[in-house]
Amino acid sequence: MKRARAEVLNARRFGVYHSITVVAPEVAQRARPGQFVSIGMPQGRSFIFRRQFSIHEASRRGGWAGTLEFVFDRHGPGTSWLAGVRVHEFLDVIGPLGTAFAYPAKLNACLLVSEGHASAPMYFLAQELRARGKRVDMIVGAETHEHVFKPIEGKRLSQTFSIVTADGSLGERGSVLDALPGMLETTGAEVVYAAAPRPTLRAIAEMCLEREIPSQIAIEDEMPCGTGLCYTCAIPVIRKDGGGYDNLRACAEGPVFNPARILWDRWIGDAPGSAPTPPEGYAKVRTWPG
Amino acid sequence: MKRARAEVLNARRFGVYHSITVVAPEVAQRARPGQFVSIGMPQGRSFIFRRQFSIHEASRRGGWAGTLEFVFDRHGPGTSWLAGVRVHEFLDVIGPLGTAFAYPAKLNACLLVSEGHASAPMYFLAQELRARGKRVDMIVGAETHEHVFKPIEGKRLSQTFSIVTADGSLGERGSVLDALPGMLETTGAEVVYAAAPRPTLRAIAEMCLEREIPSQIAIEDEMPCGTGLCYTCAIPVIRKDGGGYDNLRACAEGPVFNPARILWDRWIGDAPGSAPTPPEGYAKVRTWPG
Amino acid sequence: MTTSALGQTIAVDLNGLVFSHPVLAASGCLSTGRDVPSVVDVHRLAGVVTRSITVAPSRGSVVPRAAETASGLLSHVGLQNPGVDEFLAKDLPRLVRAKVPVIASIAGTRLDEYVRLTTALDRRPGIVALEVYVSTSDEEFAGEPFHASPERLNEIVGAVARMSRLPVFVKLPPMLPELVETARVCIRAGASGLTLIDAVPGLAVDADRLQSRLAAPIGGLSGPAIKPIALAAVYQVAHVMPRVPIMGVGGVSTAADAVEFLLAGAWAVQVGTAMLVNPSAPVEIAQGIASYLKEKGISSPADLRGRLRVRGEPAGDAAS
Amino acid sequence: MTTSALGQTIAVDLNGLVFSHPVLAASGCLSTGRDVPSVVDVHRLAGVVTRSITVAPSRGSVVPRAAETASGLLSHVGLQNPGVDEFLAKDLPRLVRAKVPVIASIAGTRLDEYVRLTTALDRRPGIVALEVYVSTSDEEFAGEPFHASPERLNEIVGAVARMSRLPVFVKLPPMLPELVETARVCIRAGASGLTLIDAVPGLAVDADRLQSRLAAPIGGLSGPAIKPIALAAVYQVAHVMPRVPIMGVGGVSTAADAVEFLLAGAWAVQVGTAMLVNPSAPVEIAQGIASYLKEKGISSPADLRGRLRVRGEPAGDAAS
Ligand SMILES: Cc1cc2nc3c(=O)[nH]c(=O)nc-3n(C[C@H](O)[C@H](O)[C@H](O)COP(=O)(O)OP(=O)(O)OC[C@H]3O[C@@H](n4cnc5c(N)ncnc54)[C@H](O)[C@@H]3O)c2cc1C
Ligand SMILES: Cc1cc2nc3c(=O)[nH]c(=O)nc-3n(C[C@H](O)[C@H](O)[C@H](O)COP(=O)(O)OP(=O)(O)OC[C@H]3O[C@@H](n4cnc5c(N)ncnc54)[C@H](O)[C@@H]3O)c2cc1C
Ligand SMILES: Cc1cc2nc3c(=O)[nH]c(=O)nc-3n(C[C@H](O)[C@H](O)[C@H](O)COP(=O)(O)O)c2cc1C
Ligand SMILES: Cc1cc2nc3c(=O)[nH]c(=O)nc-3n(C[C@H](O)[C@H](O)[C@H](O)COP(=O)(O)O)c2cc1C
Ligand code: FES
Ligand code: FES
Repeated sequence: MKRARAEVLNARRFGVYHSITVVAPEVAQRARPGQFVSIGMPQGRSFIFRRQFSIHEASRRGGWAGTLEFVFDRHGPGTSWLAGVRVHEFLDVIGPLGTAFAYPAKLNACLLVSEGHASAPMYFLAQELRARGKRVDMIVGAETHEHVFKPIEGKRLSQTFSIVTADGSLGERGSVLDALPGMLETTGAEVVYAAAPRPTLRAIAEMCLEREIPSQIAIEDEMPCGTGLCYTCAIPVIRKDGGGYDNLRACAEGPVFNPARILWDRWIGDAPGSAPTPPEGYAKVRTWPG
Repeated sequence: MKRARAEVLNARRFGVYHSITVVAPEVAQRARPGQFVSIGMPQGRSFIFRRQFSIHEASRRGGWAGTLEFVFDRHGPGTSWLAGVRVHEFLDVIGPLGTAFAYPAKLNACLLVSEGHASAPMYFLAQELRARGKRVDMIVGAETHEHVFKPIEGKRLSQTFSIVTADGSLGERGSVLDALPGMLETTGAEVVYAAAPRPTLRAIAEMCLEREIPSQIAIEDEMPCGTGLCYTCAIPVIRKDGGGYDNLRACAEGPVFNPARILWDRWIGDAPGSAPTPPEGYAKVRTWPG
Repeated sequence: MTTSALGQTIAVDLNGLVFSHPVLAASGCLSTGRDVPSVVDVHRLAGVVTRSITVAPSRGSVVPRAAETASGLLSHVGLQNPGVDEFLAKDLPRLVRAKVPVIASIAGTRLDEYVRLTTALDRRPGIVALEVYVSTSDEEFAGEPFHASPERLNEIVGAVARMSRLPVFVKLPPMLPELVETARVCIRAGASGLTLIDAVPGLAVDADRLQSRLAAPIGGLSGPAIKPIALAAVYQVAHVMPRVPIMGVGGVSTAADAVEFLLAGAWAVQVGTAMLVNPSAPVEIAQGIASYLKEKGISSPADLRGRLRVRGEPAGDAAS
Repeated sequence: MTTSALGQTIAVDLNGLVFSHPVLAASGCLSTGRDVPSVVDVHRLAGVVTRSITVAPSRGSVVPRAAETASGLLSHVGLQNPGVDEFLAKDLPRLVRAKVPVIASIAGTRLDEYVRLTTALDRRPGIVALEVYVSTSDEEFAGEPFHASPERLNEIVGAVARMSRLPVFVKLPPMLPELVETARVCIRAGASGLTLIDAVPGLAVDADRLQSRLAAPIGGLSGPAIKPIALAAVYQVAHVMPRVPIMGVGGVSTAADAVEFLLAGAWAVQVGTAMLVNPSAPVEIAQGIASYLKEKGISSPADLRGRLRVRGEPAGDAAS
């Protein structure tokens, strides 16, 4: 974890997304997919929390060496401010933060499922998996075609690239949950990686648990500090020995978790009661990385 | 008093000052020298008060009709934000606010004394006095030559234009208080208008009182609302009948006051005890406008 | 304000005290009725709470009276007001002419002053309720604020309530930890409702000049900074006294803020500091509440009350 | 931290408890010593106040535990901590290795828990003082927080002070109107000093989802929003007890903020929320204090105490 006053090298848009590339060699060198950076907000604002963004790309080689890119859409004041940041300005960056996705040692076929801006880390992950000779398939979901995250790059990186939009304006109409069962089948996925809003994550995790496919999820819960100081980003995670659970920090012990170990019912959902209780399968899932 | 969502027509710099011209016909039409506008700050900031600025110019005729200009230097967050406002953006403007300088009915020779950004209304006043056939002389004080407010325009508008800087980098070295006695003499001033920080205003007022020259001062006390709602900008002003005093709102009953009616000792100074007690002359001064 | 244009009635009924919509001007931010600037659409407010009125005219406190703090305003005006007689002669008629319901805020330093104020104001046309300000220091009781002593509070509120035919609201600071108990004292003494909260005591310091920024030097903190504090106060009291009308005040700047208060248990809201920043805030907020209700398919502001869902379970699960 | 580079010693002496400079990490914002991120220069802090430690390990509260408010952070962690035994075994050694003075914050729900915590922590090398957290609810006394009852406070603080050879600070919320009286109770019971203030109770509501933003649902408000409230608390207590060391806490983000607290009467400051935003805030603040003192020609932080000039005269001059 390093802190840098990082110069903005590039600030551009694609679709509804904004992308910022900063010069932060010490952060970029260490970055792995699933990890994130924490960006300090400017002074004089009424919003004070740092904002966290998944690392979309970290260049360790070539002309862009020492840079890293993150991507976001406008949610509120923080991302609105960031959307106005220009080349040559400086950002207060801390990173890389949190845990990274683990690469499978023996298993091969990897299915990457993501929704909206949560897709940002998946392209970095796809690259790294491919570099390790794995098969990569992707499902990317979004509200509309404008929210589909980098479809061209996705196609380039994956064996099959499935797009699902809520309004059917690109790819299939529906949610990633509709596409997942079929894709699990057709791609012969042995490992699933997911990044999406919490209810979707839970459903994905359960589909995988039912099928006994190991999975990893990346969480985007609200994180005021991102550096592990405040303990407000707690996730109830079952202990390795199975004896009870601990409230782990999503920013430090996560954001990547094995969903089989998350105590979903204690981790408040956005519509409690609406999510199904975890299936019996829980206990059967082998330890990750398989 | 009108409120307008006013487009920025021009935003430029001269010296350390920033100038913004907005399109606000309803405000510009009514504006008189000494009055001010109140500018709303943007959302999402930790500074919430409206910021007040003297009207530097209000164009009622010609190509610029319906526009008004205000000028400021960077003090803190509000003016720093304003310094970044660009042409075609919109400002939340309320104005014209407060009382205006009164023009003398019979007296002729007007001396305008001001310091730093407080000089902003003086040029508007000079124009209006000249339009009424009055003699105008000016003293403009500043810390350094960079803080001298529009010297060329000042020269154009006045019979004699005296510049005083604290570091002697332009004009005489010293403060407007050093220049005032001489200028009162040489210009034969019959009326004095002053705008400056509070201690300077008090000293100017006392010099005028001693010499029985009527004067008017414009106050720039902190004003959270500027519209007369909050009553926090109180100034202790002796009643017309001489029986006691009232706490009047600098933004509504001011910012222009007859200093002879201000109860300076009740109105907290920045260095209490350091200012001299008001001279006996107080009672002798004729009612303004003389 | 006509909200029929929005196809939504947003009138509220505080146990008989009916307002055309739930957004009033808070005490102290619209003077006593004189000199209301034209940028405030007084007649479109649900009601105006006057700056607190005292028996004798008061010049208020020495300047500086205000300082800006992070998302807040620290102020001490010291109840500058023309006194009750001049208020009745000069200010009230203007508010009546503007056809806006008036809630007279009254402040005293002795029991007999509250009594005199109540008598003077109670039957005046245009005044629809009294709001009792109890943060003044009690001259008969060691100079502590009235709200500090349950006995004195009972005495003052009881006297006002008995003498008045109008609904009586008591305005309390977010006092800790006795807020609920203090609220109970007020209601038992005869108050019809509560106004929560008064500005929060605060100090601002100028490090550069080594001096306080207010002459007082302690003032009341208001504005967005205190919204969570006000919401907690409203929630805690509403929770135990769901049938007591509460006017929520503290940091309401937007319609969303107002809805937050209504969800927390307020029956109406008052807007203070936000009006200084945006003189049309109360009217915009009322319109925004109407839009919100429409969007959510909720039929009236009262239906928001008690509808706040608490996320998750009670806090602090013990380790096992 | 070596401040000799700045040619200014900024050590402070809290009646025998000496810190190399006046800026500590506040309780709860630097965990209990485990997992301190490398971006925090722990050894350059004047001291670390631990997250409040309980006898048994505690998982803390259900999420969501935090929400952003205007210039503030509303949080309810529910004292998640490893419990005193594991703290001593795993956390304390790390802090000792970092050579940072440790102030152990202790929290209980019964008298005997405070006693156990004091016994367990009192003679451990590295711990230089205890900070007694009294905002927990009193299981032996109707669940009210301990600070609500002078008797219980006297009992708890008295027991801790008697059993401890270390300086004992009591941390109070900005309770109104009894703050000064409560502070007196603590000092009479044997406390060496006070920490002012704990986070302010607050509520945040999500209007769109009609739900509280915290599961608790009431949390503690911290950050710049509460600075004026904390300053007022410090000022009021320091004014009547100038010889009692006070650690000021609440919204300190910059050196100017810290100086404001020292002027208001604090002997040292603690930094919480600001560290979450800027992990090197405490160190930068300490350096800024040194520069400030140098610029003003003031020889030590202690010389700022009591130096606050109140602008103008006392507030509220009556009309004549
Ligand atoms: C580890 C991590 C990685 C992230 N990566 C990315 C990324 O790559 N790209 C990206 O666009 N965003 C990402 N986010 C989310 C982003 O950090 C937040 O949305 C951030 O708060 C936006 O700031 P804001 O001021 O624009 O909106 P806020 O004011 O913070 O939020 C606006 C609205 O969105 C809601 N909200 C904010 N954050 C979340 C959340 N995490 N979950 C659900 N609701 C929320 C708020 O309650 C509010 O209603 C990530 C978050 C985390 C924790
Ligand atoms: C009627 C009126 C007319 C004004 N006209 C002009 C103008 O034409 N041009 C211009 O540049 N400014 C003018 N001002 C002053 C300007 O409104 C304030 O300086 C404003 O607060 C600046 O905002 P800020 O956020 O940049 O600084 P702030 O954060 O408000 O202030 C920065 C620092 O300056 C101090 N300060 C702020 N305002 C004052 C004040 N009025 N007197 C003394 N100290 C103060 C603050 O205490 C703080 O230390 C006028 C003020 C009034 C009331
Ligand atoms: C300038 C000013 C003057 C005030 N005067 C009074 C008053 O006379 N009586 C009173 O009960 N409250 C007074 N208040 C408190 C407000 O009515 C309100 O309780 C507080 O400001 C919180 O609301 P807000 O955040 O919307 O301003 C005053 C507040 C301000 C800002
Ligand atoms: C996330 C968080 C956790 C906290 N935990 C504790 C705690 O365990 N014990 C305690 O006494 N105070 C705790 N506090 C309160 C702080 O120590 C401090 O009193 C308060 O936050 C005000 O200071 P600040 O504005 O600098 O944050 C916590 C504050 C925060 C933000
Ligand atoms: S966000 Fe602060 S500990 Fe995770
Ligand atoms: S600034 Fe609010 S009344 Fe003058």
